[in-house]
Amino acid sequence: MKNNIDLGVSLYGFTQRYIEEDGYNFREMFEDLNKLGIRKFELVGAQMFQNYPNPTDEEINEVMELAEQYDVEPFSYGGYVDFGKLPDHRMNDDEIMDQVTYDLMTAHKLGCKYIRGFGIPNHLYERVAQMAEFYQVVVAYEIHAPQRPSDPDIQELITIFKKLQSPWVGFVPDFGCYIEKPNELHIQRYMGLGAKRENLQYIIDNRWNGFTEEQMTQKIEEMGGGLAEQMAVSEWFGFLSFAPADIEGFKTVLPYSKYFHGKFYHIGEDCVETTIPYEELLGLVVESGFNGTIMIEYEGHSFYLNDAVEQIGRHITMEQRILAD
Amino acid sequence: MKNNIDLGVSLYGFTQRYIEEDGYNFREMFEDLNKLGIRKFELVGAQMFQNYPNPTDEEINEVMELAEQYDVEPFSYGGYVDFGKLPDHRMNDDEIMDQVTYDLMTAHKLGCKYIRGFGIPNHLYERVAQMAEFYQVVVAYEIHAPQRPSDPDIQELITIFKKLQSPWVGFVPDFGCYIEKPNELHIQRYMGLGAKRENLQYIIDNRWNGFTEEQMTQKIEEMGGGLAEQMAVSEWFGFLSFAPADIEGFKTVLPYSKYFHGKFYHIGEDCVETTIPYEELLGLVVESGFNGTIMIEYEGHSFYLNDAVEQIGRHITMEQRILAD
Amino acid sequence: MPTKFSRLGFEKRVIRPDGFYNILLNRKQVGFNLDLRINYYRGLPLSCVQKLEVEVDGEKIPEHLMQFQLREKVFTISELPNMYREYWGSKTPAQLLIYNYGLEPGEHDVNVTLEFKSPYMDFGPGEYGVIDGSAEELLQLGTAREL
Amino acid sequence: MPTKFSRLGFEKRVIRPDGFYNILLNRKQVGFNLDLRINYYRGLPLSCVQKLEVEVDGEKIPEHLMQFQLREKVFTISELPNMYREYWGSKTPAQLLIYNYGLEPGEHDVNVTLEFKSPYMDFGPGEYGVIDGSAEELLQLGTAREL
Ligand SMILES: [Mn+2]
Ligand SMILES: [Mn+2]
Repeated sequence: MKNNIDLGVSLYGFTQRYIEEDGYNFREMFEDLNKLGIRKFELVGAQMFQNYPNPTDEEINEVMELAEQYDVEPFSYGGYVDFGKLPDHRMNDDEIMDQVTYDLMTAHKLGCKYIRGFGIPNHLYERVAQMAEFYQVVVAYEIHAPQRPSDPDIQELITIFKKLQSPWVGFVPDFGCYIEKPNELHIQRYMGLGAKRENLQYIIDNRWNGFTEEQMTQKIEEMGGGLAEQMAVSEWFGFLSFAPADIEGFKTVLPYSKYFHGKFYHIGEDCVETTIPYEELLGLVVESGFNGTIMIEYEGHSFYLNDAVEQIGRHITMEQRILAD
Repeated sequence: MKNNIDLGVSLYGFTQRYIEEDGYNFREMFEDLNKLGIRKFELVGAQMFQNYPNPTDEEINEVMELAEQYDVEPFSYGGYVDFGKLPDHRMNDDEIMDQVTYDLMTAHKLGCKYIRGFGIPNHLYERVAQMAEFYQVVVAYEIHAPQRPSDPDIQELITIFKKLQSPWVGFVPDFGCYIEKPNELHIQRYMGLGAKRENLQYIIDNRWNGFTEEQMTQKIEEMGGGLAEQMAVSEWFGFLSFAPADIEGFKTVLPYSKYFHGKFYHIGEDCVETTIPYEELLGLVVESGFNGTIMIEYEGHSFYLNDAVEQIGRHITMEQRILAD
Repeated sequence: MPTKFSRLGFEKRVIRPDGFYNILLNRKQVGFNLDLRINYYRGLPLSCVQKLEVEVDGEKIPEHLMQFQLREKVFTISELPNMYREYWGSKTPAQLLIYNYGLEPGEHDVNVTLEFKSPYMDFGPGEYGVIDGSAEELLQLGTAREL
Repeated sequence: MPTKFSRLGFEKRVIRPDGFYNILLNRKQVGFNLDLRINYYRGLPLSCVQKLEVEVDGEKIPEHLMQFQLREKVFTISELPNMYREYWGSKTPAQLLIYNYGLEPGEHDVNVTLEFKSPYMDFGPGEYGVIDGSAEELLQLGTAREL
């Protein structure tokens, strides 16, 4: 590649086997990283530590020893703030800071340079920056669908980052924000549940033609759609939303982007991504002068096809082709 | 001995070294049991397990392995119901039953045949009896100073035990209920704090001559007593109370007594106990046909003299002499 | 808006024959054990458990007969909502101990209702996403084990 | 009536020089550590901690700079009253992590106010015995350690 961008893989992509198979653990995931020729990985604490947010020394040591054995490297730590876990109230600022500190402690023990932040309100990033500096781990706010970088709260965070001038906070943009149309597998899933392709195509074509979710639900009913089409409307107006990519917004977050989540759901044998404009997005990343890592985040486990290694392999081929141009 | 009564030692008697010295643990306590020629011991879970009420397997295994190595036997488990530990309310019946079950689980794992019960209300003994039968461990209510066996709630419990006819519940009378006068070491402690011996003697002689605590405090002030005498009144009317032994009450609990706590505070070189009528009490125990164990419970660690092995040794000599007669 | 209720496709993990057996104490049958796993992509603070009910062959187990064991700690069902510092990991089976004197040998219809709140999906004050981790299986009772 | 406040004679255990040192993160000094032990004959549920304050050389440490670590779990001071299923064992030191950029080398006057309720000594509804586990020592700051 002509640039200083490399690829990592989030272990989150191995969710299906990790959850379904008792015997598929860190060793097996690291073997899969070796197969893929990937060294850097992200680990989601809430998923893979059995004692979150304070994993035991035994858990940490297991990861470290196996990582050394398989020559792979904990690069980023997927953090959470489980702000709703208390029995009687939503976490207050001090309680949230405490959760952030736990993740910093763990990232520090793992040798991760980055945390994927989640659930940290904007006004706490000043306190976060200080704690992050103590631990020498960058806390990066994940911009995740259905958010878009042009959203006011993201723009507000840019202002905060400008003011703070701290190298210890920033963004991790997730490419899932730029899905422009549903994946064919999603369409087939709704068809499997009884939806008609022409109805689904109608929803897709008219998603951004001024319909509210309620109006579209009604329209599709009039067209003879049933429960399967209603589900499609609900998901495509919700957490599986798609839209023309917010490219201008993407440009504004690039100066504060610490690494990227190379999210994808499915890629064909031809290794061409058809739903997210990777060529354009990666072009802008290179243009911005970014030196760092795209952390590939496969989310197709939601189709239960048990094809993570194959899919991630195809995606790597695609990214390498784009970045080599 | 002419009877089927043997002696055990509660590890609680080793409290001072256990708490003060990092290196004094189960191994060292079992060595001390060996020195004393004692096999059976009681273990207070809240004191000696670092994860109470659910000790880890590691903690249980450590006790079991060392017990085998030193040829000593976990005989009884000192339980608690920490009914005040919840942030917002006193434990209800179900919560108390749960605590009792934890102690039963632990006693079962240790191979203890008895639990010293504490904090279990009378009306729960029917449920306790069922759970105790499941675990095949007897739960024995400890009759402890300042209670006396003639107290109405103890007499009520006798009625309940009569009705239940269960071999899985009963009493463990603590001989500390029968202290008839303060120990000389207590007297000296107050003198060390500035009390006059004649004032202390006045309190002792008149403890049961109709004075309330308030009246005695006033009287002793009139006699020129200060803070040290006030402390003596407070303690002697409270948890270091003494009184003519409730021998008639003691007889009523004997048929339901599963084992005994051979409580003592201090014994001289002559191995004669001067504050508790051991001869009379043990005579009644033998007379009742009791076959079982007196669990010696040294409490003199409250004087911080670090003399547990010597003191327990003297007490053993005394009990053996009485029981041999 | 995303739907407030979600249900993932790992329901075969929730209850399994290898975690279903009578429990003995000193060789006497006192109840049965049912291992429970989470049907989700990550683990959850134990306080997220909002509902946990078990029916065997159509008969509901009374709550006071159940103990919930996670690693080496044992809980009542009703105290689970307070246990926000205990973590039910994605690969960690919890044990449900049910003191009902045990079950007959053979096959049983085991129906577990298990609902969690998602601790990070909020839908307004005090309202969180709900994960349906329920499962129903015909399970063969395994060999009894000492507790 | 027994006195409601009690204090045992093991106060020399509460704070010790071997548990008093600056903490480093990547060789930068971020705070100091103070080990704490219980002055009591038994351990206590962590929820029994009613008051925990630290003064060093007469200056009080703000609560939000402190983390309380027991074995592998870390707590805020204010959440301790909820932690009734965490046990502070009689022999288990807890670590107080204090993010104040550390202390000067040498001797310091360390004053810990530590009060517990006794979970089994009741003096009426909601009123429990209080154990005073406070301690004050002149302690020599040990060698700094990586956290
Ligand atoms: Mn992502
Ligand atoms: Mn006793």
